[in-house]
Amino acid sequence: MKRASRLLPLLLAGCSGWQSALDPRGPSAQDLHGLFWLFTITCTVIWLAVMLVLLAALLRRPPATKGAAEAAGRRSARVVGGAVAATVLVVAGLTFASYLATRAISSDQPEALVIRLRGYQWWWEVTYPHEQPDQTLLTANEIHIPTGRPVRIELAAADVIHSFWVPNLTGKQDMIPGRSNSLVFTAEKPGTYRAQCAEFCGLQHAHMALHVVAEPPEAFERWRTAQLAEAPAPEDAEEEEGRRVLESKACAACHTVRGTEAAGNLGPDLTHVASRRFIAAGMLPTTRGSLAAWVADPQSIKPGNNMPMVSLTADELQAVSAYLTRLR
Amino acid sequence: MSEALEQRDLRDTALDEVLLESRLARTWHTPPGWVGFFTTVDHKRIAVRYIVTAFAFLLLGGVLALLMRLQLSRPEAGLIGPDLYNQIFTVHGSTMMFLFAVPVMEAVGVLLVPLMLGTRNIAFPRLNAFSYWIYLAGGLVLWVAFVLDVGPDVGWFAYVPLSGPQYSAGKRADIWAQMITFTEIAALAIAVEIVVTVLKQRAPGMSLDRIPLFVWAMFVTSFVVILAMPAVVVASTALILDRLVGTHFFNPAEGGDALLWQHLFWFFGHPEVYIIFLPAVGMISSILPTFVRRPIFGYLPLVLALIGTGILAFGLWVHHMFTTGLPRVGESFFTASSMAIAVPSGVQIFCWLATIWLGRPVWRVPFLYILAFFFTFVLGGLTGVMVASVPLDTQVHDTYFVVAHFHYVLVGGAVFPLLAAVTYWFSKMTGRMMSERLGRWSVALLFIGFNFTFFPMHILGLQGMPRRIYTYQADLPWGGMNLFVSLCSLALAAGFLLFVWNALRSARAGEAAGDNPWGAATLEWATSSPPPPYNFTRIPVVRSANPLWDDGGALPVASGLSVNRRELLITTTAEARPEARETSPRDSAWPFWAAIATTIMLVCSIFTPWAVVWGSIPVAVTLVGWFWPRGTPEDDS
Amino acid sequence: MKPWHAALLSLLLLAGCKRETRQARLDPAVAEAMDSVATLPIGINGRPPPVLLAMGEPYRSNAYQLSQGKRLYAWFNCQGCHTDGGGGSAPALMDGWWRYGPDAVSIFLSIRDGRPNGMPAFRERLTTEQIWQLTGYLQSLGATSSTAATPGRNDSMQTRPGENRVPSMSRLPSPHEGGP
Amino acid sequence: MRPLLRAGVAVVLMAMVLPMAAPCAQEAARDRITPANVATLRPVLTLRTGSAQPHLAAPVAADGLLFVLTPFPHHLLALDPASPTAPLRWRHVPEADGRAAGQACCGASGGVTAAGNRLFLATLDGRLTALEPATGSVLWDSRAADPGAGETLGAAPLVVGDRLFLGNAGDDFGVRGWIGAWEAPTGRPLWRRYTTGPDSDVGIGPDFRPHHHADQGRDLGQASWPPSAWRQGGGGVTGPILWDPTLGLLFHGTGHAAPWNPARRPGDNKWTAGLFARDPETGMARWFDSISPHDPHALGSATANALVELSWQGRPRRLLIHPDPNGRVYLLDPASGEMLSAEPFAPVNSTTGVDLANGRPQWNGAKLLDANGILREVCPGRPGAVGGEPDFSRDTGLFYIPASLLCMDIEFRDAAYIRGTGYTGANIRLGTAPGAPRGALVAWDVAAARAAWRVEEPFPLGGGALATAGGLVFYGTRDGALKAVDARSGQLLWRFDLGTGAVSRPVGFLGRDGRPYLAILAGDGRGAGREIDPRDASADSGLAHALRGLPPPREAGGVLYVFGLP
Repeated sequence: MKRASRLLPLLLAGCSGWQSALDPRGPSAQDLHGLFWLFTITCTVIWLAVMLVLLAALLRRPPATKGAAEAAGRRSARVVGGAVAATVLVVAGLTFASYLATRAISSDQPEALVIRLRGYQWWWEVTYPHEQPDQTLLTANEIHIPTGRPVRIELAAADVIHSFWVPNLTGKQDMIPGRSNSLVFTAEKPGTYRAQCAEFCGLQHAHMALHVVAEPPEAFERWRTAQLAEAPAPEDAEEEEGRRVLESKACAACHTVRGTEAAGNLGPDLTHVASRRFIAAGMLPTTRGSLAAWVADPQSIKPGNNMPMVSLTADELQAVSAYLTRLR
Repeated sequence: MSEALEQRDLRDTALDEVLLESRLARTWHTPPGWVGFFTTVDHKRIAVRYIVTAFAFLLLGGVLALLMRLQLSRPEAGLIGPDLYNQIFTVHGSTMMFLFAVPVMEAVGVLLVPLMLGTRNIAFPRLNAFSYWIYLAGGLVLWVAFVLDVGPDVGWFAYVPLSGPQYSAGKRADIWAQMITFTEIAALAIAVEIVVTVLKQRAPGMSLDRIPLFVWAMFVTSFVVILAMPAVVVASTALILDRLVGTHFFNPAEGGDALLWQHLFWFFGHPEVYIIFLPAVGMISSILPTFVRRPIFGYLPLVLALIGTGILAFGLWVHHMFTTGLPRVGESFFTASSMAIAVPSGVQIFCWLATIWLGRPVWRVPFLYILAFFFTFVLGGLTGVMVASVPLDTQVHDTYFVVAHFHYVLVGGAVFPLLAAVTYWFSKMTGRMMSERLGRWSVALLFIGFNFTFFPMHILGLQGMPRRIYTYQADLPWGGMNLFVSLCSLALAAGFLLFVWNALRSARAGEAAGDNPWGAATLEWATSSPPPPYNFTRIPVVRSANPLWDDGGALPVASGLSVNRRELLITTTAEARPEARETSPRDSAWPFWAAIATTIMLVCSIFTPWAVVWGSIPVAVTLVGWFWPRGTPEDDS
Repeated sequence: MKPWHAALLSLLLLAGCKRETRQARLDPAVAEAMDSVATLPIGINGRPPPVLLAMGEPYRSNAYQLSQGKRLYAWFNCQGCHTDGGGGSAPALMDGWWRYGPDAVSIFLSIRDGRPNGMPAFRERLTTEQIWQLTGYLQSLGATSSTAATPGRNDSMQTRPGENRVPSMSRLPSPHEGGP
Repeated sequence: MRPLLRAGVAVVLMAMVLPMAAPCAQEAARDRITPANVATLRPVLTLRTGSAQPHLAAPVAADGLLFVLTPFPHHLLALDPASPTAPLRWRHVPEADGRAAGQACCGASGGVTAAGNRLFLATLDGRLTALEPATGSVLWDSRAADPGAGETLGAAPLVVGDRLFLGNAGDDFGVRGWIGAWEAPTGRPLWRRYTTGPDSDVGIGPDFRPHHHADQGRDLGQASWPPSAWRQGGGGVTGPILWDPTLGLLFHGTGHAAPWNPARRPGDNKWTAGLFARDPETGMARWFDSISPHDPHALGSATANALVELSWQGRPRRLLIHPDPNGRVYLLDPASGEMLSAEPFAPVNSTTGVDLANGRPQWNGAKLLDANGILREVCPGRPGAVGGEPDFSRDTGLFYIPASLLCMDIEFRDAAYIRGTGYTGANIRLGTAPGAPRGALVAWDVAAARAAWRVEEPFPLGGGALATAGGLVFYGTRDGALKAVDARSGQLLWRFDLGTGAVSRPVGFLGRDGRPYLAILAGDGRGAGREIDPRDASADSGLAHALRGLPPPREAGGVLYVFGLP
């Protein structure tokens, strides 16, 4: 009990963050957060009550006479019966509360922005479908959403089961091969929320993260337009060389940089890779150094991932990292 | 002539106590040394062997847990790579569930059920021996594979398609699936034995309402085993067929379904939790009266709660699948049923509280474990109510919150009672008592270590830390708490080590125990510590639920059993009226050879499906040997 | 430890030791050494790089490496011409007949440098290690005897028997049957 | 052993001429082959090509000479069937780019055209050559396609006046389709119009007046694709180009969209899988009919078309007949592109009909999938219901379609674009219902828009049909028969065992001696040929599976047969 009272403030204080169920930033997460506290408080009260009764039972002087013991036994029977009835009521109440929360969360939102998310070992492919096909946007490892508007994420898996979870915005939903799931949520405040794969998916399950960037609708539209453009042209000789290396080496077989000859789609689309906050599925912040480190030795950073170590000379590596940094 | 007749059918009625004991000892005797080791069918020897093996696996699994805590103690630690980490957490989970928790609970049942029922041996004792060897082989297969870097790395739940042929190359997942087969066979064998023993071998007069609650718990557990295990048999067989033969049970492109695996697995996997928990409930119900010096409060509600839990256990497997996108109606149903399990659990808790309320506590080590159980299990049960709610589960599913929850339920709800049980019944295994002083230390270390290790994991889970990650990035706010958890896990480990040290030391040099050192009420205390191979010189007759308390010192006995062949008393199912005499098989090495043959078949079938065909020949040969009449008095009857 | 446990353990040690090690990262120097195959001028047959033998030929005997090869087969469009191994606009790979020889080096060279009749070079598309993985997989695809280390079937439409379950070639007509 | 042997076969062309003509001078020379005398047809010349590949290109006759193009690596042979003892006039062996051998996609074979006293050769590996027909000397030589990207030349060029028109192939490799024009006398390129991309690339300008609303708009060849996907969008002009002297227009179909997997290319994927009418001067498009927008089964529409004049709904009318791979015969107005009818000639379950008002097919939702996954029993199966080039007979008013009646299980997978490798993203198993015929010669009554009769065949037909003025239809089968049937009734009149399957069109011509001849280049009906392992049901895009039970050919390589009347 003492410990619990010590831990409770810790629970309240230390738990906000950019990947936390206790720091809700959207209506779904808020509903869940409310439900969480309802359950937590109810359960804590019950636990405390049980512990108090236990304590009292231990410290209590047992009935001295046989008659007193029998009376106590009868009383206990009534109390136990009452407690069981109370349990039934509490359970029914909590079931109803969780049913209401489910209904609130899973209500259909016809005007929602649709985003398709496909889980790969160990990265995420993000598609923004559009009735006009050339406005379809394909990107990876970062979802941008407008604030205040519901979004529906359609979830699919390319290989094994993954699970999409942005705790600050809503609960998780699995991505299962051969099945389609979806998740509707709204972000109310601008911000970057970290999401992580929540179903064990193999070697690099630990490094399969994604960032959800909620921004005002205008900023979102700006981002969308910018992402639809082809890759920016190299601006100096080094970047030009980097583009040449990227097109002629193994990079182009797996990655797309729209506007160049690189049109592979085995790995994430790199057309605007430098505009994303992180590379390697939320692993490293996007800097020229981290891009170079990643290209130079992906298997040391994320052992077992599907990007091989392509042998490049130091100059080629420099050039490629310069060009990739240009891809904003 | 009359001499010969007497030789063939000598009854215990004809003999006095001393002569009877020597004749019984000769009949039920197991040869010493290696021969006896491999041939014995004595349920007590097999149970002790089972318990020791299970605790060895507990320690091995614990070492793996410490390795995981070491790796997670700081962000991006490079001590253990993802490949090894995945093997470690898979082997940890599989070991704890399949090689420790289930077997150890069944083993305590094998030890105590015949003693509590007042019979001489368990039903089907050779099957019992076979069960142990198969269990041991399954454990060795898993651990030898792990040592050889072929340990399964797909999680103890082995979800397809990750564990399927495309994404899990090599033999790792096959090892896991075949290990399941071994433990399934072992568990099913014991379940059948216990069901039959409970139904037909009870002491005369032990009607259904006088059966000790631990026996009731094992009885319900055995039914759960018998009903739940086939699901995982189907699942793991389908997985092996998919992987080795190229069938398409789980291949959506050819009409299979990846979610089918989860349904099958959890249809077993959730009852599995109750297979572990129900015996623990029985232990509490049987130990608690001794330490509050009064009979259990609410025998009937407790029995009904056991049965209710056993039935409900099959109605809530879907709560492991709340995030797979099932229909909302189904989710609501399973939310309700998952929460409903709180009702029988509540009944049990309230009855125990009332028992304590009405009794006078005796502060010995088993009672301390029971108090630790109350503290942790109630907490774990309540987080279970949270996890049962679909919307909340979407936030906490597959996070450290769930890790914390089920360790509270399984360690708090099952391991603490188990440790209480081992301490309590230690004298029936070794004839000695465990050290009270060391026992108190280990209770304290375990209780504090456990809570400080696992309580923060709730918070880690809510802070977004998923399960089964081999590391986490430094910019995530999990580092401090993980370090704290890792440090506290050392205290927990120390508690277990102290317990084992205490057990080992006390087994050699502990204080010698009398027949009934705790002053308990049930039949296992009516014989010596440790009991003789035939358990009871004469079969006791039961006239109440607490025979040793209600009948004072001397129990009435039933007689008429043959002494020159192994013979048991069969009683009626409901009233336990004597019905027949039945022989119990003699020692045999054939169960051991059958286990070897089965092991060879199962291990080789990992490499070629044809092994099932040719491997079944030696199995058939050993089974023929097993059942071949050998002209012993038992065969004559 | 009981004697038979020890026997079993040592048996398994002998049989299975390190058969399933998964090496994610190859030392760059080793990768480079794996590229140096000694070959005949016509690009057929040759001596595999010594480092491969020193490593115990993992690309042929390690199930994980074989499954990586199988993944690459699908990812790098081998299927586009060779289909699932039965061939199409390019020759079959599972029939046990090889235009340029069945040995690992020939297959490696076919992938790395391409062949004149339409096989493109993958030198700049795959790393040396990946080419060896593919080579190992292709050898298992055309294998006529079953092996313990084998890639499993894919979770996709099944069009042919599994890699280690291809029946003996004697049941197939030779491709030159009826030839001039 | 094997490569050496193969090389030998390829390099040493064994022009073993077997003079088999038995001079029967008693009978009077007949000037045409008719149902009455077809039974007397007999080979006057056979020639083994030595190539084991499928022989797809029909021989070409001009000035009494027969020009035979063998499969890649090509040999072009000029033969004189009138002099059976020494038929070979000359041989041209173009330098071959071996890369094309593995890239003969979509039935591409290269081809020969004779026009204006010149011979034009389009080779599979992308070479366009003009030759002197009499001597075989090269007049000019240029490169039209890049085999390194998987681009090949599909069909024979079309020559109109002094212009040469040619399309490319390479849909299965993600090559952008195009049609180009060259100056026939000099080989100077004139224009090139693409199937995908912005209007300037496609040749869409102010004269473009598509009949259907959905085809109107700016830059649809770009806007109907996801960003940049049109660059690898396929739509090759694989089939023959048709010239309409009355309207002065070119008609051509466009091939399928790439990759096969439609999930990777949301949108209508213009201008693939449709029909273009183009101005031969500039290449600018006049109209376009989208036959299969989005092309969900990657069938394309690059089949041979025909122009006919007949009575349609009571009045005479010029019609463009387009037998589409989707199993329907489309009747169109050649001037406007208006769709008049689209009825199925083969079992079809992928569409339930065609909305003639907007030109769009009515898809069967059960046979559509815009995600990775599997579709079962889709009819027709790839590469489509049109097995070979159809022919129209003015006398009967029937359009003879050699049909393939296959259905497919198609699995859509991830598709990776890697230059010069197959860009499909799908896996196919072809088959039919048990007992059902796999092929048929369908006689299509154009005016009635229904089949008049059909001749069922155990195997899908792969070569074209020839309808003669004498009232006969000739066609070859994969199981090695050359058949002549009555053009009105379909009754089998004559059958000749070729010894090897025929997947090319028979041709009829008058020899230098003024007598009628019939020629067919037979050579391996087993699709991609012998280097197939039939245990893989997806081998050769599933065709190997559909040809189960096809006996191996008796002849090791291809054989040219020339038949004459006695």
